[in-house]
Amino acid sequence: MKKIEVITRPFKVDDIKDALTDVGVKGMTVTEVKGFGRQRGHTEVYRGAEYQVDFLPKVKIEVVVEDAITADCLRAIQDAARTGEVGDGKIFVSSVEEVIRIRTGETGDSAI
Amino acid sequence: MKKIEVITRPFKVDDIKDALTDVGVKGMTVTEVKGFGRQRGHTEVYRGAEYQVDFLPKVKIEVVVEDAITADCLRAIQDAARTGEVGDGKIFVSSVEEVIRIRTGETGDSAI
Amino acid sequence: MKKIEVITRPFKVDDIKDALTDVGVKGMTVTEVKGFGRQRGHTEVYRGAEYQVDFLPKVKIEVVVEDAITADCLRAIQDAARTGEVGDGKIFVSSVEEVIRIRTGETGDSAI
Amino acid sequence: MNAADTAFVLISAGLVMFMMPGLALFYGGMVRGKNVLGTLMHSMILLGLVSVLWAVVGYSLSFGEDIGGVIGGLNYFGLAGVGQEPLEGMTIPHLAFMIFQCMFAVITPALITGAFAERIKFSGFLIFSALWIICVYSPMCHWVWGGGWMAKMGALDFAGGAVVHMSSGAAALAATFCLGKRKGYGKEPFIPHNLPLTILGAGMLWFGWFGFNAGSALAANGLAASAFAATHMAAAAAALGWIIVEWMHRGKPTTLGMASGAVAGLVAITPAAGFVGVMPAILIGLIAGGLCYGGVLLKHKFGYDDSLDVVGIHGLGGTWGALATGLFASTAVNPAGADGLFYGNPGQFMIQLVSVVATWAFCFIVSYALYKIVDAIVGIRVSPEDETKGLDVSQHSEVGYQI
Amino acid sequence: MNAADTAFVLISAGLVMFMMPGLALFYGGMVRGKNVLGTLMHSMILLGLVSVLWAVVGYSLSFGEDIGGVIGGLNYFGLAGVGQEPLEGMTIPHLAFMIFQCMFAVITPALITGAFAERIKFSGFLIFSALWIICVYSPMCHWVWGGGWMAKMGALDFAGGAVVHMSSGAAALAATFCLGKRKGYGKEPFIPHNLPLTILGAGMLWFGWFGFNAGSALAANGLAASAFAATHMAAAAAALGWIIVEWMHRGKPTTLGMASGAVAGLVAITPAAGFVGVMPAILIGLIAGGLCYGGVLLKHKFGYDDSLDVVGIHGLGGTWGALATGLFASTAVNPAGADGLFYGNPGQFMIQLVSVVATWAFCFIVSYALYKIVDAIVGIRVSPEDETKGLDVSQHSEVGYQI
Amino acid sequence: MNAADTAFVLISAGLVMFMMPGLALFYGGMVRGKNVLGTLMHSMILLGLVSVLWAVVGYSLSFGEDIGGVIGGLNYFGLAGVGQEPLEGMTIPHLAFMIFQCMFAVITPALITGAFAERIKFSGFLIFSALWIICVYSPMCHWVWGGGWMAKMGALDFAGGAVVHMSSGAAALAATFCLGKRKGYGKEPFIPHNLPLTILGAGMLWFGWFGFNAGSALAANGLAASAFAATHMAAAAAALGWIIVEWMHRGKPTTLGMASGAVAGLVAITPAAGFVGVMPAILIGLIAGGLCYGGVLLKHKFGYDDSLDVVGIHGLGGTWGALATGLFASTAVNPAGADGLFYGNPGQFMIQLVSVVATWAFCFIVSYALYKIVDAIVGIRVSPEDETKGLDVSQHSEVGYQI
Ligand SMILES: Nc1ncnc2c1ncn2[C@@H]1O[C@H](COP(=O)(O)OP(=O)(O)O)[C@@H](O)[C@H]1O
Ligand SMILES: Nc1ncnc2c1ncn2[C@@H]1O[C@H](COP(=O)(O)OP(=O)(O)O)[C@@H](O)[C@H]1O
Ligand SMILES: Nc1ncnc2c1ncn2[C@@H]1O[C@H](COP(=O)(O)OP(=O)(O)O)[C@@H](O)[C@H]1O
Repeated sequence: MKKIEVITRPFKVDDIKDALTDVGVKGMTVTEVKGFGRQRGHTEVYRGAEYQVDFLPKVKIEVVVEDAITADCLRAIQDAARTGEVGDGKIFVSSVEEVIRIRTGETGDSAI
Repeated sequence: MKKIEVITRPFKVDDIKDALTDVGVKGMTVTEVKGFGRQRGHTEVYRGAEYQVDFLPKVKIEVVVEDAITADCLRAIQDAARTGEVGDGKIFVSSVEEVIRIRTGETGDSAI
Repeated sequence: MKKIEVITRPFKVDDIKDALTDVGVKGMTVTEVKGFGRQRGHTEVYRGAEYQVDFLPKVKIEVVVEDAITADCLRAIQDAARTGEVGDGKIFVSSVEEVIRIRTGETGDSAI
Repeated sequence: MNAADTAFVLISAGLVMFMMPGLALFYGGMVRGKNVLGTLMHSMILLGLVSVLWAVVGYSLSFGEDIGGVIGGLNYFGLAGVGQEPLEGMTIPHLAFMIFQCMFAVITPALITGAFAERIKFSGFLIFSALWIICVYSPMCHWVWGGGWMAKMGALDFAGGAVVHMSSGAAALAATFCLGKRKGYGKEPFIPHNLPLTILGAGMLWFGWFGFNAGSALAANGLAASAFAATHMAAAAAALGWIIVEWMHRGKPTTLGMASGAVAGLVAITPAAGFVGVMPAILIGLIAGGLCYGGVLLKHKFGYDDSLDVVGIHGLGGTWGALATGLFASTAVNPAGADGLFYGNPGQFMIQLVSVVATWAFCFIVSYALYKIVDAIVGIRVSPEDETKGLDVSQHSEVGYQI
Repeated sequence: MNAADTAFVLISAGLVMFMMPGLALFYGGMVRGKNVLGTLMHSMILLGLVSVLWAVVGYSLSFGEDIGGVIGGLNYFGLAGVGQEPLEGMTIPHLAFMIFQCMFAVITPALITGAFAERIKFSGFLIFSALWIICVYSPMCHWVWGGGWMAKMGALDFAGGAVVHMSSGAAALAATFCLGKRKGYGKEPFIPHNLPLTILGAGMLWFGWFGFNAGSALAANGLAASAFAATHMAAAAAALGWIIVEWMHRGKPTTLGMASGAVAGLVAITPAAGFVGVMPAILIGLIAGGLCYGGVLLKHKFGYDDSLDVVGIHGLGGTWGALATGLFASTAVNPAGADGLFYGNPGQFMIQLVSVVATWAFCFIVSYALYKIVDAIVGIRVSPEDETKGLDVSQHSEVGYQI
Repeated sequence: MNAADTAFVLISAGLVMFMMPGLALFYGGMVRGKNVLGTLMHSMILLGLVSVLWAVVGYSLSFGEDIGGVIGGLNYFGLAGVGQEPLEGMTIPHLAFMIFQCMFAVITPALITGAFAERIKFSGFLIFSALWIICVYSPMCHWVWGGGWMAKMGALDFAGGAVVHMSSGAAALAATFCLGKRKGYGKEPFIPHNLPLTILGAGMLWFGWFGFNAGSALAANGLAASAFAATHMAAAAAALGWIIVEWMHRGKPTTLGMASGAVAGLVAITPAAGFVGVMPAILIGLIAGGLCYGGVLLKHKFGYDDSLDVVGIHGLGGTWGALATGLFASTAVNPAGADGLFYGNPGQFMIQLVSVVATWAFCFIVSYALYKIVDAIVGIRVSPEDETKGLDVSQHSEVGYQI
């Protein structure tokens, strides 16, 4: 099983959720994060004092999937998340050794 | 060393912390996340406009443990987190190559 | 490629960002988390009722880097994050199988 | 008719109305985030429900022609005959008096909502509140201010120690029995989710309370000034009183303690404000702060779940205030009042005692019955699943924050 | 000169000023978090801009010597001759009247800001507001209260149904045409980010509205008391009216609905407050609550993006209130007013109708032109990139929360 | 005795009290989230501490029988003889005057708290504040309003430019010397954690300031109306003044700038409100906005850590206001005042200058000594570890938000 982590723009969450659902994904987990990268941040000013803010609001979507549909998922995510502008973000894929569904104790692919 | 990620109901955090402490875990990290899965969401209505909300508040508990106690931890977590209702969540186990304690520079099992 | 996860004190984020930038890192992702560990928590009291709070505010910095600069990064992070007091936190290193830049579709080292 | 008195009472009515969003925030900040809107709603919707009810029938039941010392008649039904002219013996338009009193009727059931916060069903809450205004508040109000038996007996209650605070405290206690504890009570932490809101709410209450107490003089005169000063000083002293006691007991003074103490002091001075001098007011407040700190600890001792401490603060504070009136009242302050025990008149203290016991007994029993009736009709408590989701989502399809 | 009236009007002016932070929060809580400061700023900076403009020229255009029933002269330019002495026929210092009216001028363009929230350019907004005060508000104010043609025609508008609410509603509708929809409208959810702020804002508005409506009696008399009571009861009934309708339509009563309803009721009673009795006020409010609930649904039907429902609430509510004044007005309440249709005078209803049509037409057309002019000069809408970032960062270099 | 004046002053006292939660939020929103409760507490607990102190001894030291022009006697100790009857020459109950003045005593030390925010020890803070009321505020108040030497010299200070704002500004400057910089100052960003709270706080301050300044007329007359209008217009102009200057300096107008400017304007008009006309008030405000923007930049230049800019806004704004009074005062506005430089009386400007220098010198020196004394007794600054944890957890065992 693979864990896919997507770091991207907050307003893309629903599109990605729909795209993943279409390829058969049944669950995912989303975290609000702050990202630093090539995309430029902004300046804030409080009573004349300037602060450069390099971290921008992003979301991280984590989804664990069977090996078989990993490629489909990656494609679906890219299509849904791409705007073509700097800041679209990254996808990281890594391997997961075991998955357990707490409610039933099922493990492996059937637990996803 | 293994990384165990638990995604479950927010009010279970303390129980899981206690269960893990009992099997010898000394530290863990918790993140507030939003989860999409089989558990039904809810509807929100603002001035007559309805919104379907599929993401529910969940927590992610991350804990890195020595290989030796991984099985104990998994059992402890399941016992503490299970309610038997849809939405209890998942446990993901993956492998960690290195751990470093920043304060001392220790690495490996002794750093955990 | 490696994923480095640093869990440490919130006010160290900027120092770590600068240190990583110096060794050539171009992006990273930060999450606010709550940590339980050896560092003592505090007591809260509301209308005479005491609550022991064991979770402290921490940040998690995630950065995916080429294998070549992993060691440099680890050193940079430790130097920047160390205060020598309990609670400095941990670094976890694990392996990442694939990285994709959403905007361009690039993969592997060049996507980072 | 006196224009200055009219201006003063109208502005005072506005100030008391402003206590409702104040109370909403005071309570709303103390619950968990998933119940914040439900809790705000409890106070705010009563501005709607009780006001209309008051215009239709509540005012008449309270201030209509006395029927046997027990209840007012229906002669003011639908505000018939309540116009721009003053009532006999008053210097302000009848409508001004009506609307000032309306605000008191609104806030009283809102105080109760702290007791059953985080678990009451919205429909049941509405029905309960409507019935309570008719069956508990209107009689109490009539007894004390509408020429009923307590007034005739000579009980002193300047701005509502019995009518407002003891009555809501007793209803709160009944609620904890009828609704039971919140899910997870004693196991999970129940920690205020947004204390700045609570502090702001306390500040708004303090501000509005000047209208409540000084406005109850119904004239812009020396007595109003005296009640105003007494109110302020009692609140100030009680804020200190509470944090001193908790500093000794738990090692630190808390912000929530300061705010709770201030409210406790305002509660305690309410019946006394127009009868006591400023120095006794400071003493009343100081004691109220310490006493109510103890009061909120009672629930841990006896094991009832009074979510936001209505019994400990309004019940106990109101009782202390009513008795303190019997101790410190002085005709030097208000010739229309009476002297208390410390001014040579132990009889007044006994009268106050009788009014305390009668108020608690009456309000507790009737409130208890009303909860049971409402529970039988529509149910008074949300389902466990809805309680877990929170009132905001389950009762109102909304969430408080998207930050 | 009358000291009581002076005290009453000055405090009322303060109360109306307090509606500005109230409105700021009411609106600010409803936008997305990235626009909260920009939205607060819209209301608050008008306290600065419009007040100064009012002192320099607005007051004179509104209340200066009548020029053909259309506009006031420049005799009060720079407040020349506006002093501590009362105007003829008044009992309060001229300065007190000026500052009371100033607050009305401030709040009216602030109401509009709900329509173009989350996408207007700050510089364009400032210029538009300044022009609007001169070209729309001042004439409207003169027509109705400054002795202009609407006053001469006999139109009744106690505290600003036409001057304040219809005018801002019409400008809001024009804004939706000129600025277009927000980016992502209809695709992304636009959900209030902090409803406790909105509820608090509604509470502050309700409180301040007593100054608005009762203060418009310009004296602390029976009429002020009557207007006060009518205001409160209409708000109360409308809060109920709204949640009843939405309970039936969507299955649950909402907190935002309660707050929206209360504001709708306050809007509707504004023109009527000093002309109708309390029971008609309850009816006006009840209907306003249901009607404006329907009003906000119109935007989905017709597809314009009125971000915070200024058209549905102020436009529609103000219109209903103006017409209701023509139905329920009674000289028994206010001999200086007139009888409405239900009191045997259908002519008054026709007069109200004329004033409604004229107000909508005039304010819509001129506002529309002003948006176009401002757009041509500095641009009225932020760039798409700035809109995505949010007004806080893009217009003000700040963010609301670091929690 | 005059009922209208009594109503006006009592409501004004309420408004000034309401400035305390306003100030609490204004400051509380600007600190980091871990210090929000500690900061709210600073303002709120002074309502408790200073009020009681005022009743016991402060009022007497300020307004008791003059002793050598320096301090009041103890004849009003414990409010002895302060009753419902007016003082000679006044039209309001003595108690009304006492409680109105009480609110001024409360807010003044609360203003200082902005300077040592985020690092003061709670116990030390309490002791310092108590001593400061006795050793600094009471004498200052006596000198200016209690018949002391400044009053005799003819210094004009309508509502507290010297007594309230310069005194707190000077104490703030002393604090930055005695307490030193916050940990991480200049390295970590110190960014406001909740600006909507700050904006709301500014709105509440503006509203309450009407009581502060207009209420200082102590009567509901033309002068009160004039002071009211001057206050409002100065605040409005200063909000504009600040954002214009920062727009030019930093490229964008900020919401915090608007709020800061409004407060700066309110500060500057405080001594002048009852002596100047409305147009000069606009000028005073406009300049105050720009000037105080510069004032807050001074700390970066000179390297002291005045956390929330008390020196830059209250110190500088109060000084400008006091001098401006010497420029723009006119006996046409207030025959009991004097003419200023621009009305042909340069002497008045010199008197104002003397009062400015004396106030700064006296308040700075004594405040400095008091910090040192308190530091020696219980310590004035929290430990570095406690500072890192934040005041909420370390001083009060609470946290602000659980959202
Ligand atoms: N090496 C990395 N490790 C972890 N997160 C990264 C890394 N590089 C980028 N990110 C995340 O991806 C986001 C987008 O990256 P950015 O460089 O701005 O744009 P793009 O991906 O379009 O080149 C960043 O804000 C950050 O959260
Ligand atoms: N494939 C997945 N990848 C990541 N997170 C998942 C996945 N499936 C479920 N989750 C997380 O687990 C939570 C619970 O899942 P759900 O399907 O609702 O219930 P259950 O685990 O009891 O079957 C979800 O809210 C989501 O946060
Ligand atoms: N085994 C672990 N797994 C995951 N996170 C951990 C683990 N141990 C510690 N942490 C995280 O590291 C933080 C610091 O750990 P702590 O034991 O307090 O101090 P130190 O790392 O200096 O020994 C904790 O708050 C927690 O967030």
